[in-house]
Amino acid sequence: MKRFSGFNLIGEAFRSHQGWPEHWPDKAPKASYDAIIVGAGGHGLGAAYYLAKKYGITNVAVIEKGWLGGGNTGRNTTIIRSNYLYDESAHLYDHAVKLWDGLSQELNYNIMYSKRGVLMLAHNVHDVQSFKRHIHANRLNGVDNEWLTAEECQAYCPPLDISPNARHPVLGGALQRRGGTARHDSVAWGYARAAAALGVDIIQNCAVTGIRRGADGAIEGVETERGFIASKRVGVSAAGSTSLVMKMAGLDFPLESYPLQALVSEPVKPIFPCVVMSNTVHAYMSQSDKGELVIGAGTDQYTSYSQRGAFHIVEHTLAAICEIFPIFTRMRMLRTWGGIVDVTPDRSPVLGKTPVKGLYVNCGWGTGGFKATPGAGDLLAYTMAHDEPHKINAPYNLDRFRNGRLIDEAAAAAVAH
Amino acid sequence: MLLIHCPYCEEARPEVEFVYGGEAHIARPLDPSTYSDAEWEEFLYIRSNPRGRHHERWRHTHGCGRFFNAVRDTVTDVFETTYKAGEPRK
Amino acid sequence: MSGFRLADGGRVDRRTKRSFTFDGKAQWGYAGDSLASALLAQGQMLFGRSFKYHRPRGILGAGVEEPNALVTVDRGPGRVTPNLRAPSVPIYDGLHATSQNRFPSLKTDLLAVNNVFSAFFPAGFYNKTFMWPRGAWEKVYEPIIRRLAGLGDSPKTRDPDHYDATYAHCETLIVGAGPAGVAAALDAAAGGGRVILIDEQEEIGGGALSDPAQWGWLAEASAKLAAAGNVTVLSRTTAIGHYHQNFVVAAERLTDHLSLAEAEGPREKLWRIRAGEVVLAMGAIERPLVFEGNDVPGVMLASAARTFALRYGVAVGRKLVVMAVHDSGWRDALALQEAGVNIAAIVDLRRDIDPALAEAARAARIGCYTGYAVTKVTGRQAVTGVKIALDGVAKEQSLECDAVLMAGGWTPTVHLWSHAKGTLRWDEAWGAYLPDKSHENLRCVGACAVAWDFGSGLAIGALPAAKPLHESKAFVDFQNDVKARDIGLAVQEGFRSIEHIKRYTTNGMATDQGKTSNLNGLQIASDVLAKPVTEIGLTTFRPPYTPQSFGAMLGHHKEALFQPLRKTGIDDWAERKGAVYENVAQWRRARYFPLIGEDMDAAVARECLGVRSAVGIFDASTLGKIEVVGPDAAEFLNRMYTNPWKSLEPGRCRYGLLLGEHGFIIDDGVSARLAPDRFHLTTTTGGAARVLGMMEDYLQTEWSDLDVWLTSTTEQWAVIALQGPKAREVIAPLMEGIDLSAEAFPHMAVREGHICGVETRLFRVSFTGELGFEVNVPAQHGRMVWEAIWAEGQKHGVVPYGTETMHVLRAEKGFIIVGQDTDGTVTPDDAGLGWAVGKKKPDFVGKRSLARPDIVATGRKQLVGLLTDDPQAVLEEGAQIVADPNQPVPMTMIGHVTSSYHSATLGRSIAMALVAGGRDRMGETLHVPMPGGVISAKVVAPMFYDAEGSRLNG
Amino acid sequence: MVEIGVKIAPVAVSAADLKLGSGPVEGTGVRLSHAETKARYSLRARDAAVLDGVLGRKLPAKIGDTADGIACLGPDEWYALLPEGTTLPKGEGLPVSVVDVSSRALGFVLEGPGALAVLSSGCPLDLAKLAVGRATRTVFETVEIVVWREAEDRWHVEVWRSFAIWLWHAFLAAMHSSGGHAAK
Repeated sequence: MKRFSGFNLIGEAFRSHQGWPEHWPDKAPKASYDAIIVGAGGHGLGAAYYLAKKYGITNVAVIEKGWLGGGNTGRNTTIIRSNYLYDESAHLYDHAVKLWDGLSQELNYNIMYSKRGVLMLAHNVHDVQSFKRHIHANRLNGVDNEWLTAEECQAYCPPLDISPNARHPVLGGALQRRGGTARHDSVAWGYARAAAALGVDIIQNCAVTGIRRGADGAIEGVETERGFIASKRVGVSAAGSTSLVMKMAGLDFPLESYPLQALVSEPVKPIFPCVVMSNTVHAYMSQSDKGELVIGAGTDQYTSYSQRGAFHIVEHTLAAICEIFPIFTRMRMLRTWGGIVDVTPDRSPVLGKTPVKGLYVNCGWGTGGFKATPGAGDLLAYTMAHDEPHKINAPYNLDRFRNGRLIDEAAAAAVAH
Repeated sequence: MLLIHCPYCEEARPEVEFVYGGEAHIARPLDPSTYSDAEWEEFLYIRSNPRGRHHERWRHTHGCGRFFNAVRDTVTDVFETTYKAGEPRK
Repeated sequence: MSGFRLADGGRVDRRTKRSFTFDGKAQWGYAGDSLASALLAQGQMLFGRSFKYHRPRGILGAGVEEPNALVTVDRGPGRVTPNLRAPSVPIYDGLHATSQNRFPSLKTDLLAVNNVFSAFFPAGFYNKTFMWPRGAWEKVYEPIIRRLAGLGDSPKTRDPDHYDATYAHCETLIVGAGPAGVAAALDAAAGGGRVILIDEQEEIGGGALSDPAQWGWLAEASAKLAAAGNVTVLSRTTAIGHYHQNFVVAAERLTDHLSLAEAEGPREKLWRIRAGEVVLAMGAIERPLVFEGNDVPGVMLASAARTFALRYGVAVGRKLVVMAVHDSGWRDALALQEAGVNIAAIVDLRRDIDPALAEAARAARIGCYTGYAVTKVTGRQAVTGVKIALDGVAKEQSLECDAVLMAGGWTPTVHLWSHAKGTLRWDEAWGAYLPDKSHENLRCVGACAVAWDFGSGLAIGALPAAKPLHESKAFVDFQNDVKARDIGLAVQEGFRSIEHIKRYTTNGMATDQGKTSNLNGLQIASDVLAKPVTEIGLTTFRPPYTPQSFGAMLGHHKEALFQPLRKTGIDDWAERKGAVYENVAQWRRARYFPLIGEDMDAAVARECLGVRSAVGIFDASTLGKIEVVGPDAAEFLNRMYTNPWKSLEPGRCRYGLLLGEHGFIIDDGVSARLAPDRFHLTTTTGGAARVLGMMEDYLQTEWSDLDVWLTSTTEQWAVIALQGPKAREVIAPLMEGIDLSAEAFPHMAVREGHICGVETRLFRVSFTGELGFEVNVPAQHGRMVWEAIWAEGQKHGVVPYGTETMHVLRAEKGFIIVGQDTDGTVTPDDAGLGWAVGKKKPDFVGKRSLARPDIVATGRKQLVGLLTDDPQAVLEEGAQIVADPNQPVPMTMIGHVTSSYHSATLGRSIAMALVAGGRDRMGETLHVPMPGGVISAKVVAPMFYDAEGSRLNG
Repeated sequence: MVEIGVKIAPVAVSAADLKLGSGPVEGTGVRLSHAETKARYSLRARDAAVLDGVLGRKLPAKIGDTADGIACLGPDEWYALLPEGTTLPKGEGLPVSVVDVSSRALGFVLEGPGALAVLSSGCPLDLAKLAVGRATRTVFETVEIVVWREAEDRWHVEVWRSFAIWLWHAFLAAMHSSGGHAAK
């Protein structure tokens, strides 16, 4: 792996950059591996990287039906934060945020983690109560999250309209300063390059067609479009396609896959310094380093794998954006796209072992998986290496749907009364 | 915006009149107390989530108000058919 | 000056001059000119600076494919629009346009230094650097990158314009009003169905506008369409995207072509069209050629030069060289020459040229260099000449010129076809993806269906050149400064699918979304990888076809109309009384009624004492209400709610607790049995629609055998709550037909009668612990009855109170508010409502879940009361509770405060909290660590006032 | 009557300040007014014949049909718009539901050749195909309405009381817009 640095960049400039090698070699699958990861998104590639780097398992294949980073990793609005309410969630997401910090250096790949702050707006008394509850819980958990008055919110994000005449006036906000964004493609590419350098095989355009289990029920390997690949450890990190892969192993999962749309505006000069989220008005937005306003919408109401959503979702999303930021009505929408998000009944992920020996899963991240990328990768790797979950992901088991110990952040945010 | 044929109104109507109701043909047990925790979990949470033909419920909330069933391809989002609640799985 | 207005020709109105400014300088053009044509006529060749390297750029195209000439149009305060394409901006008197992405001026741009160092900024450079020293990314590099980002400036003040939207329906929708689209519209019109024809340009005609020979036909056809009663023609209207089942969304620009004085009404209009059949007649876009210097201002598409000359009467130079690999370049050259534009030479990489074209060119005295390629363009801010070489590699020779036209073949516009999930097939001859199959009732006609004669040509990536790829400065994506060598670098670095190449190089990700760059990028990648194009893939087309304003998308949902704000009939009485409001669900509710000089605490304290000592009046109209009617009504409620309902006597009320099937509380409310087969249910304000939907679900799909029906009556009834020891005295004089005596009308009873002459359903209920009534009257009479009660109440010291006081009063009694003291993870037992669960009932919604292992486990959070050691300390709602305040972070939190108030009645603070194992901790002191210090509080039962309930029976 | 013509002002105040207009408003080719006060009932029955018996009249049988002020909205649901003061028997004990909802909704009337365009501005149904004399429940943007086509160019719109202010002003906005259509 040729080291990335400003020095090498200048050196290469004098030979027209002909010396840069491939980020990762295109590998044909070997007959067997010590571990296989199904799905080469940020989570899966991260898991492969940490298996090799932290847990000493380097004979690893990442198998991807399309091209790496082409699923939700390349389709999200890149928001990173960890100011979740429950201890389980706060520990999970903060584990990721700690890994985000320094990830560029660790991977020797600038993933452009930008701690510009995530501001969540409170629009009614109930929001205020709920946000304060988050802030207090975060403080006692060692997670940064602070209350801002409406005026402080506007000072932090000048385009914000805090007029009391708004349909949903801003009463204040919760700010996590360590929150922010990262460059989504770079995350996948950085993990892929670093994993490949440690000996991980990245096998693209190779769909998994079956999962082979032995007489004892344990995993023996995966059938693919390019033949059988043996491994006693298979981790599935396939987002919207997880149900399909799990069915191959004979498992029914508490998952549903929904379309989720996002969009960007044309690029403009810097105007929007942070990430703003409003659950009440249903809008969230940041401005990319290129200058595009990056806007997330809500899911469509029905399950689908079409990566295509309805237009009225876009209408509602932009109406919400312009309600909170009325200066943007003349901005223009440049590109919309859709992803497939896999959603569990409590909208928290499943990360750990499955009833099948040797089969591990990382799924159910819904609309919020990007922020967890390094943490999810690390914890899946830990679980696969030790055949038991790390204490951070132990609560994210499948049993909770049977015993009722749900981790329902959305329910905790509760409903208006 | 999908166009959905309501089997009660007998016409295709715009999606915004409807509310999606999740997977169809998951009947609530007559006596839930006889269900084990695992069976109850399956009733509550396990969904087929197929890539392709999906049996699902919709309610024509802002129309005739009725729940009905549909078969839709989750890859193309094209409806194969819709039918009244209570009719057998198609 | 390198361009000029031709002596005649074009569709501009030469009798009407329009004056405008560009970069502050006065300019003029004719009515009908675009900003691009008017400026070209004045000799302006330099229009913009590229995104990354700030290279000088001119006009590339004459339509929406334009990547370079982006301008900001300023129509006054709040009316600033960045990133508009100069060829698509019609001029009007008073237009102010400015160039972008340059400092201080277009000609002298200091950031053009980026271009000098462009060798250090190849594709993906940012991934490779800015990592050390570690803190510098945040403090130095990222701020600089961000400052350099973006094209134009965002608007900075509120947009005074408004926007319109509509749905439309037709049997046939035609997108694109070029010759093929117009013909399709005439056909469809004859069929008698409703026809909508939309086109993005200022007038219909498409390519025919650049061909005077077709103007006669076009005028006739336009007249026919205008005369047809069943055709709607929408020009200045862009089809944004195709969505499921022929739902096509389009945006019409209504006023941007007019001066501010002329503009009236909305700025844009969103058309949401459902069509039986969609006919795509979107034409084709010419491809640029990739060669050294192809981005120098003055290098443009041949079709663009043709449009400027024949549609606008403007030559793009005095002496033009055409670089063609396609017959259409020859045709355009001949048409231009005929229109008076001097074509010095046609250079064509092909050796075999259609003899008719070659002959015509010779006859027109145009120099022909067949087998040649342009290898370099000379000039920096304008073209001064080209170098050409046989096969691109032989010895170079120079040609003098001031503009270069590129004819690289045609790309059918299949965007909407592709949005509709229509499949595409690769066609070698066209060098493009063509429409193949669709599952929608959708077809292509004209050029986008390749049913158009552009002649034939080569489909190539980059022109052959002696220089190796990695040294060339041949551009593929002009706006994003992606060069052919960047695509080579991406491939070299292991990016092999076109999606990877696109994302690594940003090819096709500029505001033109790759309309001129995608296929050249694909061809170059194919060449570098030595793989067929089809193995590299095609990036997905996504809406919108061209960038569209947020305003158009939101239509009427702007400002006051963003979302409905629901108000009760009594709301404006409260407004006049100076109420402070809070939003609850879609409603606004009076929160408190401050007297002059009072803050919330003072007002709430006064209101609370008023209720406890005399009587308060409260607008409870927002409560959800459902009328449950039918022989099986009681059976149905018995299945829905946790507690038994069948035994409830008509005339009596009962508190109902509703769980989700997961066993957690989702709603509650007091309901009344009016008759054996009729119940009046109430729900929480926010839960009304959800509860009705849930009940309909069970009724229709699980228990469809029950004869019972649900009707929302939330808005039928205004609800006026009278609470306090004087409540009865206030309403008694107004009431007819109801015996209000305690014996005849006990607590938790309902009676029907009249008040102030209108029917009422009178509930004797209490959410305050005081004697209380809730007067339900038809909403249209709510205000009248309210005022009558208010007037009567004056004798008894009535106070109006709001939701905040309501919250305090109920907390003093330990009554929960669903959504505040419960949060979607709370069971009846957790909330201390075990008494409301019918132990003997075999089943109700959620019952089975209450037996799950974690639900029956010990240590669950339970609702308790908290009394702070310092009676004046009011805990913050949401504050977290610990057993040991001295532990390090992360602390073990055992609960949180759900409700907390200063109680004026008790003269101290009270709170409710969910605490792990709370009911076993009675008397224990717990701690609430706050930033300012730890507050200690004792666990008590959640009942702070009148525990025996004697006041209810007043 | 307030003559405003196409100069109906675009809505610019805050949602909290919007008030329900009282008098009719005229736009280009369209007039918006309040319908006269009505008695309203929601009628439900599995078997229409039972309800026919209770009410002593024949209910329209097909969804969308109307008869004598009663519209069939669903397979077991009818909506009655009757002269003010009309009371209907409740059918106690029978498998029917008769609920007085007179106060729940307000009625607006849009009339004139431009009325269809105003309704279509926010209603996604192909209302041109709704025959005269038919009625349906649907939405106007996010707000539920019942549309009743009383004549070729006369539309009665029912909307729940608290949404009426928004709808009134949304109609005004559409009337304003259609008046200012595409000046060439």
